[in-house]
Amino acid sequence: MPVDVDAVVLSNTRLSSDYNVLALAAPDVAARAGPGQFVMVKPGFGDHPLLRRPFSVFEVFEDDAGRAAGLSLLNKRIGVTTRALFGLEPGAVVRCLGPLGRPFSPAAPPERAWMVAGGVGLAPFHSLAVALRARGVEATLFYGARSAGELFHLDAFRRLGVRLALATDDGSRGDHGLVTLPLERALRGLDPADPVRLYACGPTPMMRAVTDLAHAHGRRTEVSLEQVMGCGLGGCYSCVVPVRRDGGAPRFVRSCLDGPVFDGGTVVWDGLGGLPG
Amino acid sequence: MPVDVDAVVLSNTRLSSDYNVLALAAPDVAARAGPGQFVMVKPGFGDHPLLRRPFSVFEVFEDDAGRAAGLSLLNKRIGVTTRALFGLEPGAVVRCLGPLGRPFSPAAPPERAWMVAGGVGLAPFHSLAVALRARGVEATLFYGARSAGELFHLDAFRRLGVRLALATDDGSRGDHGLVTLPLERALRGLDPADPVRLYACGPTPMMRAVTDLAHAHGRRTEVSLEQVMGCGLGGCYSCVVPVRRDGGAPRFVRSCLDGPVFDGGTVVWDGLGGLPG
Amino acid sequence: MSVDLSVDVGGGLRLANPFIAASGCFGYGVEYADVVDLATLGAVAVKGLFLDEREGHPPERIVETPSGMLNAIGLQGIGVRRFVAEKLPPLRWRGAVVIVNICGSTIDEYAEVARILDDAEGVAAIELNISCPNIRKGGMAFGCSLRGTHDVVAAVRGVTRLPLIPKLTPNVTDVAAFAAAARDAGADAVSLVNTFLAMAIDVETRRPRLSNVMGGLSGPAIRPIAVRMVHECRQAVPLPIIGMGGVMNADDALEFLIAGATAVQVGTANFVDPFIWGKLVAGLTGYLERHGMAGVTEVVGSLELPARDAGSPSVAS
Amino acid sequence: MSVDLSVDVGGGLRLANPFIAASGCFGYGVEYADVVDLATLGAVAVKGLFLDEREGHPPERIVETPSGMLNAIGLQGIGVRRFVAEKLPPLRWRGAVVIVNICGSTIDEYAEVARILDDAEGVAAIELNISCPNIRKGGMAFGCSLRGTHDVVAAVRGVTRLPLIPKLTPNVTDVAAFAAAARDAGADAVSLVNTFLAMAIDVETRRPRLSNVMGGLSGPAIRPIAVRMVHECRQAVPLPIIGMGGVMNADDALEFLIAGATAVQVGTANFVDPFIWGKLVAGLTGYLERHGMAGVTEVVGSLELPARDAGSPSVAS
Ligand SMILES: Cc1cc2nc3c(=O)[nH]c(=O)nc-3n(C[C@H](O)[C@H](O)[C@H](O)COP(=O)(O)OP(=O)(O)OC[C@H]3O[C@@H](n4cnc5c(N)ncnc54)[C@H](O)[C@@H]3O)c2cc1C
Ligand SMILES: Cc1cc2nc3c(=O)[nH]c(=O)nc-3n(C[C@H](O)[C@H](O)[C@H](O)COP(=O)(O)OP(=O)(O)OC[C@H]3O[C@@H](n4cnc5c(N)ncnc54)[C@H](O)[C@@H]3O)c2cc1C
Ligand SMILES: Cc1cc2nc3c(=O)[nH]c(=O)nc-3n(C[C@H](O)[C@H](O)[C@H](O)COP(=O)(O)O)c2cc1C
Ligand SMILES: Cc1cc2nc3c(=O)[nH]c(=O)nc-3n(C[C@H](O)[C@H](O)[C@H](O)COP(=O)(O)O)c2cc1C
Ligand code: FES
Ligand code: FES
Repeated sequence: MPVDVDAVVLSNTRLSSDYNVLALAAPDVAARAGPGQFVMVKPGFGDHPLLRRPFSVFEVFEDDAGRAAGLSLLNKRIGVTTRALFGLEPGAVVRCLGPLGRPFSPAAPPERAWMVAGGVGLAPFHSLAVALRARGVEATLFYGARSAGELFHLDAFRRLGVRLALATDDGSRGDHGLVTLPLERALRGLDPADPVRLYACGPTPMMRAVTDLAHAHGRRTEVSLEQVMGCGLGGCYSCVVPVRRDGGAPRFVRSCLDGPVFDGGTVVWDGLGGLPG
Repeated sequence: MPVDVDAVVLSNTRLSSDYNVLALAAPDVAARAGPGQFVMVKPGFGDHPLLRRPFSVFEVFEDDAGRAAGLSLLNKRIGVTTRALFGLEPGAVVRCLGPLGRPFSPAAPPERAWMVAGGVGLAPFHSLAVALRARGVEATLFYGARSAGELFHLDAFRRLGVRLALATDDGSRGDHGLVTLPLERALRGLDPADPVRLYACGPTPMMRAVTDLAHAHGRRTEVSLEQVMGCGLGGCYSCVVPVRRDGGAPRFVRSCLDGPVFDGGTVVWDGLGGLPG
Repeated sequence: MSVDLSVDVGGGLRLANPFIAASGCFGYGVEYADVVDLATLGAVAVKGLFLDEREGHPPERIVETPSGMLNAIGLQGIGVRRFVAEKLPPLRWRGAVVIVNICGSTIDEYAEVARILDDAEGVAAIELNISCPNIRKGGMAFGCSLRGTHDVVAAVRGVTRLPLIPKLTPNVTDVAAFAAAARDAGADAVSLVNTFLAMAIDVETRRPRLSNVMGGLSGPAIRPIAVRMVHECRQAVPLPIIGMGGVMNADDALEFLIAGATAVQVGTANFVDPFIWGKLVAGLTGYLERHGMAGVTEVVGSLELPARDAGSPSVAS
Repeated sequence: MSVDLSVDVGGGLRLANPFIAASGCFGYGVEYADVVDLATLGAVAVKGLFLDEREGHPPERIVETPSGMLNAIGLQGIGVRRFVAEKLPPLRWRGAVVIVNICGSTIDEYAEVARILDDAEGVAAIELNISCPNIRKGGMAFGCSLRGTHDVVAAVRGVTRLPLIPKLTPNVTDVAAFAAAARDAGADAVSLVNTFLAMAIDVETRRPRLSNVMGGLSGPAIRPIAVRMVHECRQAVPLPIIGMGGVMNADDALEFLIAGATAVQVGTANFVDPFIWGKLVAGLTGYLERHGMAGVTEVVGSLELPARDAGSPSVAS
């Protein structure tokens, strides 16, 4: 059951010229949030921009008493809302509705978990890493970005006992190229009997490539899709993803309700719709 | 020739819960501004609100070298723009186009000048008082407000050698009632041969009453009208005032070009259009 | 609270308050049951239903525009039979007043859908969607022709005694004529406006932003046009009006009520704030109390028009 | 700069760039001579002119709405004769390309005004305002009837060889049909859109915010509808189009150009930023350079439409 809070900005940490982490005082949302769930966000109260925008719950942080005190967003500047979120100062108010959507289904031992992130697709994995850790699942993060300067929060993941496999477009850190490079190497080296579950979030072509790659090695991938969303609650049917289940015809399902996490094998990738920019 | 500057807010002095003085770094506008002229203002660069709004140039202030360094606005909170201007912090940018409109025609000795202000109608009189002082004209400010707490900048006017005659709706200072009370008293006590010129700015009914009162005592009044303005440059014809000149039929003239200062005797007051609120 | 918020929107349909969730902006209602007590809404207009299931258009289905949004969903839906079987029961036991928005590619389909709903339990009224800009056959095709409007309304009127509310498109020259045609054909009320046919282009790719190329514009941007259309219908046709278009708060809703709408639908604003319903009721109640009005009916159509000779300055008194 | 911004809007009218000051938003042009070099605009469309002087409507004449504004000026103006005598000369020696927007209460008045302009020096084209929502006789009355549109255009065509540009109203069901009617009657181009008939109500006083009750909606709010209408005309009628409606910057203008407009008018945005003209030219130039285009004509009508079977998810590839 989602709640809507006027969350005060506790801190805004700029990580680069495009990325920032926004900490919000939203205990009621944070307390309910599962790994990979999202919130519908609107900076301030005006009608500009008109609609809320979806954002993954990045970190959930607790007060001294160990109660959920708030959550953070990993924000990448691409348009009007993300620009506004990048510029907010502590004390500003962000309307925050959530938690929403289907969370990841965390692996359980002896299963291992491989998280594959591209760019801002890192966002849903911090909460997943926390959940995996709680279950004692051995986790690896395959993480690709444009350059070394855009590989964020590596220590935080290390602290959670997550192994890191990095790649950058410019080769300034890790593999020189796409994150699928280290992933493919790892898949090759994997014993077919070894139970590994994959999770992917990032640009659509990347999630598609990961799904196919994993499939080729007989593995399933949970992908967290980023469709444009008008409401986040199932009201508008804007966020649909064409999904083919048990060989039937593709059906449009609402990613705010049935997703954003999907079994990559069921997604009809060509029907996702191309987002410009 | 008006200029448009992205003026940085130097200070925002809140005078009450509704009034503030906003100091703007706009030397090019300030240097050109005449008494009673106005600027078209827009907080920030978004489309919300869409249109600029007209504001009198309140004070013009100078740098140590005595050059015009900027201007201030006396702002009263009544809607979206004035609310935004009330909330701005130093460093914010206000788009400021001006100076615009026909200024007051300042009296010249031996004439004396009586300025009649109601509420935010004080705004155009600071620059007029400065001009009068420069010409050695003896000036009086008749100033009415809701209560003593809303009588602003009295010392500034005193420092300019302006005599004060005050009135408040609640009687907390000066006459108990409208500013026309002290004005009428003064007019009665006036020797018909004594050359006095009146200037009025405030709510429409008040300017009308001042004009009529002065007329009854054989005096002319220059009024500064506050019509809604879409452009401030004569482009939209939104700001018209019905004016009757030398007995002809009333004609709609643009107050951004022919005004905002008019000979009160020529204004067809009934045709001004009632602004709600 | 002392004021009476209830309204009678015609055909014997009485609502506890004038606020109705607009079709297509509230799913089938059940999606919002966690967020709002459905029984506290005046009514819920569910997403447009055809006889059969529809997949609708591929993404992108929406794009934001200045103070508005375009949508080209394409009326994805489960079809009227599954709706009756799966959605009506939970809506009923939650106490929702259900207005079913129906579509068709042919007059027969409209009639068939209506017949099925007429037999169903728990349908408060039928809203006839003859104004959807996002489908190739039916929809706006009927809504843009007086003859088409009359024929569809008459056909559906023939098969149901449920309150019948044709939903008019604003994409016409004279909306009041369509309200009149709807009334002559037996409508109990009209609702307006549906969305304005519009489009947005990505200048970098030089492609339409919507997969369907065109979509419907909704939100605050259209409110002044929608209010004008409600005013025109009110002046021309003695028929209850359900107004909508860009209502974001109680004051916006009041514009429609004052212009002559008996009830108001809220669509886009529900996306921005799904908790808006209580705020609308509180805002309207406060207004009525402040203005010393006993009920909503006092404000409906209370617009004060100026003397018509206010045209020239010489007499502008 | 290497790119060619000039456009040919029909009837032999060639503009140095596609940006035109929209009628009624730029006075008679001379008001802006201090602010902008009038010769740097593609053209200046002056405020609508009748045969005689008009006082227009009393205040309030405008009100801001979400991302837009309503206006009901009522075509206050000095009449065509005073315009020719007092305004044309200064416009000419300032090098402005002058498009005169003309109005009439009768077809004869339109023709008479056109005749006077045809005899005058320094008129580049006539824009036929058959779409003003703010006058009781004439204006939109002609623009909302195909017959009326045809007759006015034909009558004016008969009395002048000046480029003739009927300005279409968006308050119709099928704007492309009106573009076709205008073309058949001898128009050299069409301009669209004029404003949308709309209204706003002050809920505290329950009175209209405009003295004229209704007014025309302009500004960014209407852009998606206007772009759609330009697209429709482009698809239906082989005639140069001058597009407008809510252009606030070069990207907005590009939406119209890509949709098929040869030139773009800018109205409301000029109120917000009278210095917009240089920014529009710079923005368009930068875009063309970035996209490796030699001139504006390359981008006009360059919209890429999706394959029309993109309708179902199964083939959404
Ligand atoms: C479930 C979910 C979780 C998300 N989590 C995050 C997150 O944690 N951090 C984050 O920075 N972003 C996240 N996103 C993406 C985020 O919602 C978009 O970046 C945001 O909506 C853009 O809004 P805007 O107003 O800044 O851009 P707009 O001004 O609305 O659009 C600017 C440009 O970006 C394009 N665009 C709009 N939406 C998207 C999108 N979803 N993906 C790619 N391009 C888009 C538009 O087509 C347009 O061209 C998530 C999206 C979803 C669906
Ligand atoms: C030449 C001139 C000089 C002015 N000088 C000043 C000044 O120095 N300080 C100052 O505070 N104000 C001044 N005003 C008035 C000021 O322009 C308005 O208060 C302002 O436009 C309101 O904008 P808003 O966005 O806050 O209100 P909006 O949100 O636009 O409107 C809110 C409400 O106020 C009403 N309203 C709009 N304009 C006016 C107006 N001009 N007068 C009364 N009610 C109005 C509207 O009808 C609406 O009901 C001046 C006006 C003019 C024409
Ligand atoms: C995403 C979306 C889907 C819609 N679907 C329907 C529909 O199925 N049937 C219908 O009659 N109207 C539909 N509409 C129109 C709305 O019911 C309403 O008429 C319009 O949005 C104007 O109201 P608003 O500005 O409050 O949204 C839809 C609107 C939106 C935004
Ligand atoms: C204040 C105002 C006055 C207008 N007067 C006229 C006019 O006299 N003749 C005309 O054809 N259009 C007139 N228009 C319409 C504009 O020319 C233009 O078609 C419309 O505003 C849409 O463009 P925009 O959104 O860029 O303003 C007027 C518009 C405004 C805002
Ligand atoms: S975002 Fe509205 S239905 Fe998914
Ligand atoms: S404000 Fe536009 S003409 Fe005066």
